[in-house]
Amino acid sequence: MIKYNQIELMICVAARNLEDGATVVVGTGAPCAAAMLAQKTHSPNLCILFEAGGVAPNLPAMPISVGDSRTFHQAIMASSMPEIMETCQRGMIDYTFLGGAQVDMYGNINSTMIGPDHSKPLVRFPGSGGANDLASLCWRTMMMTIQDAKRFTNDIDFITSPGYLQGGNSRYEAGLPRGTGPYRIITNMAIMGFDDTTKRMKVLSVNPGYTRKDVQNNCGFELIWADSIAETHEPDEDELRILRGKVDPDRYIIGR
Amino acid sequence: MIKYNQIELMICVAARNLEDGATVVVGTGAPCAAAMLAQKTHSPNLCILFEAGGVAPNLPAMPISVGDSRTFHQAIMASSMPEIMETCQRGMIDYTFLGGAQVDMYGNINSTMIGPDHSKPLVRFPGSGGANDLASLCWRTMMMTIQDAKRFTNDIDFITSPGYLQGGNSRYEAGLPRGTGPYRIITNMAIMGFDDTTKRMKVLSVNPGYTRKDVQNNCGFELIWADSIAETHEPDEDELRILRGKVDPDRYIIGR
Amino acid sequence: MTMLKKKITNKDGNLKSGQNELFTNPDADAAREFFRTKSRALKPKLSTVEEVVKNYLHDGDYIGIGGFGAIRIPTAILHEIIRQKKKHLGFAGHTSTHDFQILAAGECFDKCDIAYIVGLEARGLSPNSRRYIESGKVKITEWSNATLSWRIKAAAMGLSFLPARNLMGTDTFKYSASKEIICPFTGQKYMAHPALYPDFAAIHVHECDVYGNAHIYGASVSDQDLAKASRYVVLTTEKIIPTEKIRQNPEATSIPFWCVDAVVEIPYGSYPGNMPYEYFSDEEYLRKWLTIEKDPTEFKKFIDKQIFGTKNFFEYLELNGGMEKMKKLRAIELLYDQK
Amino acid sequence: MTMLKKKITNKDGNLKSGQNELFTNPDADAAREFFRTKSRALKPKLSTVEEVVKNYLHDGDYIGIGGFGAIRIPTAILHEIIRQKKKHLGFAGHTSTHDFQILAAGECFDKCDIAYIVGLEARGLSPNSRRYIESGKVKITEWSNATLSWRIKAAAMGLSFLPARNLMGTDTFKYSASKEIICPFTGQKYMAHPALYPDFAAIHVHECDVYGNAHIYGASVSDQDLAKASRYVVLTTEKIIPTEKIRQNPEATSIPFWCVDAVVEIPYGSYPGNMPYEYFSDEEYLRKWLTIEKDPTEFKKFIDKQIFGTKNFFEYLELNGGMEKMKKLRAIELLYDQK
Repeated sequence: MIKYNQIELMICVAARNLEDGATVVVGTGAPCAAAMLAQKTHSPNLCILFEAGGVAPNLPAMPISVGDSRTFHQAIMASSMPEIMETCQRGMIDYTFLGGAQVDMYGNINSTMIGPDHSKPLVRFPGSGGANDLASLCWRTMMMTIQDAKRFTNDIDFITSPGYLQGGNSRYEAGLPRGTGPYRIITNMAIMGFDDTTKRMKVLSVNPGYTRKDVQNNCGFELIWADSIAETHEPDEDELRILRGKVDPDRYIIGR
Repeated sequence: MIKYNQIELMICVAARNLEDGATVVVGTGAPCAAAMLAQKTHSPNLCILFEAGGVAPNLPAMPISVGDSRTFHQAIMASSMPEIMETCQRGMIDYTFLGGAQVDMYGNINSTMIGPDHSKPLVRFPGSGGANDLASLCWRTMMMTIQDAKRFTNDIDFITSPGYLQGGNSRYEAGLPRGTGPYRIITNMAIMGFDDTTKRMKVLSVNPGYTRKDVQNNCGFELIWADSIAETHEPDEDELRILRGKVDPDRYIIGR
Repeated sequence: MTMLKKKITNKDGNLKSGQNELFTNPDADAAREFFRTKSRALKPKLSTVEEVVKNYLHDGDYIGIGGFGAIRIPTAILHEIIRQKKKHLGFAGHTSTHDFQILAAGECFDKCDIAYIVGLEARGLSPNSRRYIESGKVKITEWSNATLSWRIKAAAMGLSFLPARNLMGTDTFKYSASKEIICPFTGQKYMAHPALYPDFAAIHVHECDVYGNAHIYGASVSDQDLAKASRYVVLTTEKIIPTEKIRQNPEATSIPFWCVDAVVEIPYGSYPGNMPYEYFSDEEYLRKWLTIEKDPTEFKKFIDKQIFGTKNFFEYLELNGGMEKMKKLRAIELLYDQK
Repeated sequence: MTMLKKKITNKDGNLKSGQNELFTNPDADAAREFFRTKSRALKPKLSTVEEVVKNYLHDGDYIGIGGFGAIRIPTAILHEIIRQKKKHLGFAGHTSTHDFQILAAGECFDKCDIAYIVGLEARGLSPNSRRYIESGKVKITEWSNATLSWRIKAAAMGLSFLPARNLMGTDTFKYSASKEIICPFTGQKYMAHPALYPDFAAIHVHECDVYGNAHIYGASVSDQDLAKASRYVVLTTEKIIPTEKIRQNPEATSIPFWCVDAVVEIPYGSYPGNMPYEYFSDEEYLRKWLTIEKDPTEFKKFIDKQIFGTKNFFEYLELNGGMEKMKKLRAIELLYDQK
């Protein structure tokens, strides 16, 4: 059996969701690695965009900022933030990845603050950045995160970026573009999607080494389950070879 | 006494209204000649813009279109139509010149059609082009035109571009930016401004060779008159020399 | 800076609407549904004018044309549209001059959003275009250049409208399809201009790669927005360049590949229009059109010879002076004396 | 395309507003009154950081900073703002990272529009910036990157608001100052984002002439709009170029002269930030800030030495490795091995 760590697994799973010819806005770190891995395996024509303006660069190294030189190195375009965000708003961007301190059962994400009083936060995080925009405007939002019951909670202190809001049709009633929303939550323990009707988070597969019980115990709300739960497909040798050798040879991300 | 024709007079008068360091959006023909003359006399830093995107070109020849190569020859910027129009909307453009088939006592201009039925015009003209926009958004609108009672009429068939609308405060009540509006109507017979309160067209000076009676007889509505009416200052030798020798040596405009 | 404290009253009852027809659907979600499945693949898109007009343009569609009337226009596509006898098109008349003349000659459109039509700027008015519009055969809605620019920009931004401060108080507004709205922050009246998502756009560019990544030099008019706003986009280009040239200078990309469905290489493709830095407009030829248009019979013969009688754009160029003429127009553009 | 027939009901009663403070006046007519008298003259504008911060920035003003946090930032101006002890500023926190760190170190602002603050992206969070925000001394209003971009764009367009389809349904909206509106064409809900007209903006560019005509290479973020939206604009530039270079390539002008009030030539002016195509960010130095910030006393000493202890930007560069360091950062940027 091949050895891999949990971040490597999450990156490989994320990469598989990015089909050839799709567009994806990524941040730094694991999402960027996932998109690069997809390009170097099954999706050579995956178009990677960065919110500060970079479009389809030949990435020479892992970017340290979503606006640094790497994000438009030999790129198709070095444009602007409005250009990227309006491309999302027009419906041309298929995927994005977000992170956050908390996520609830409808895929709503908090990256703003912890505490009961917004004007005097107990813990202040950076805020939305482009997250609210990408979650609102791209077709499918994905999240890669370590799973624990504090992070996966319905007692979310602040909804920074919209998931399915209060579930059901509430996202579209709020005015957000039809057909958009959270698509996959990829954790160290499982892969989740969302129920078509209720929009509740739904486990699709459980990662090797974890049980259904682990997944539920490390989640602060009740998960629902797909009719048939497969075991998540492990990273294969090719994926790991390319991820380790070509995507992140310095182990900046997979070494964390 | 210096000899000059009426178009030369109008161009010289228009040029004098363009002070150094101002910005002006011009079309082809006489307005462009007036702006070039101003640059080559008292306003070397007059910034000339064209609605298709050209900014501050070194004009090598008279443009034939407001978007042709001449309009951005060695220019500061070759931008876009939204860029120019938004610069107007932001309040950065001091002057513009418009033409038209009809103008009324409040400086409203028709360049769209003649006839009672919009869907089946007796005579169809090009329409607004950028005229409505420039008249709405630049601080001061000027018009250079041959004067006759058919053109200067309150029976205007179509208001393409706003003057002071129904006079008084009606322009601003309609929502147009505060402080904008028609500034000078320069004809072969006279120079008109507008009354501060009623916003009616008001004669400021009468051109050499014409009388007050000529001016009123060649206007379809009642003009009002400034307290003291001077004779319009004639083109001086320098102006004519530069206009004929450097601005329009081929007499494309002044030879009409 | 002090914060705005004044309470806004929204006087909706008094808000006016332009009374004419809106020819296209401004709904952003409807456009998004299309863009969701539009291909974003970086694949070669070389085609021919025959194919692109056949495959991407259908009777009844709404079209936008790049450039500025007789500057940087996709002449070969315009000719092919009348050759293929496309009918009942809607047309964005956004400083349309020679492009308007061609499509009016074919009576290809019967709905027209007007900003500037039937004229050729300083060159005078087009008799045939005027006859066509004055005939009443064409449904018209009035706008202005900025309004059409902003309607296209609204679509490029993925919106259903943009606010602006023009048109107010005029008949241009009355015969438009814009609507007054109130700014929720200041209480000021604004115009809401409906987004314009064309079905088809043709744009002539200086150079692009086989994927459709394009460079435009000189004034871009509204073409960057038009490329984004339109469902299908066809580029004609003076020349094809290697993708490396795009990637060497990524800040200069005017149109990215994902907007573009097809690319056709057509040297001198803007003729008889001006191509900035390359060749000036053929003023003699444009004057000939305006003169011949006065006589409908002669004009029909002229169009038959110029457009229906030429099988492609190379033959059309040959008919009108070929390389020798092009060399003259380059000399005028580049301001040198022809030897 | 079929025309939209459905009748729209404007349900104003149900429209929500963000509850936090709007720190600037979005009124377009108020901005126009300023721009009416702003100089458009093409005159030389060379100045110094001391002068520009003294002349154009006043306590209580609202400021915007160009670039992207630690990329193409006007570091010398940021240092001078805290050197001159400017206070009670409002600040547009639009992916502000190292710029935020500097201004937070001086406690220069007490009102902040937040899109992204207190973090340095992949580098981690800034302890001192967090202490400052968590102290409650700063009034905050929440937005997002696109929202701040569009608020600046609304101002650049001369409007008081722009519609958009983000923020809806979230707490980011609740603690913003945006307002829901209804599209008059489709009946869809939109966000109206209030225009942001800063009093002062500082932008670092690759090159500009003495009049302020500027070239920016690489991603422009929101700087073209910021230059238009702001009342006073100061450029720092890697180098001054002759105007001829601007006029040779007029399609490349990123910022035109009439937006600009002053120009200061500062080679390596984005240090310790990245300057695309010129030098990479000094990651070691940025890590040092983040580490030292953990201890407020040590951090105060560090700032005293780095900013108050250096009389200008040359001394600051010298203190941190001078030309030898710059050469190393160039090698990283240009992806070659340092000899």
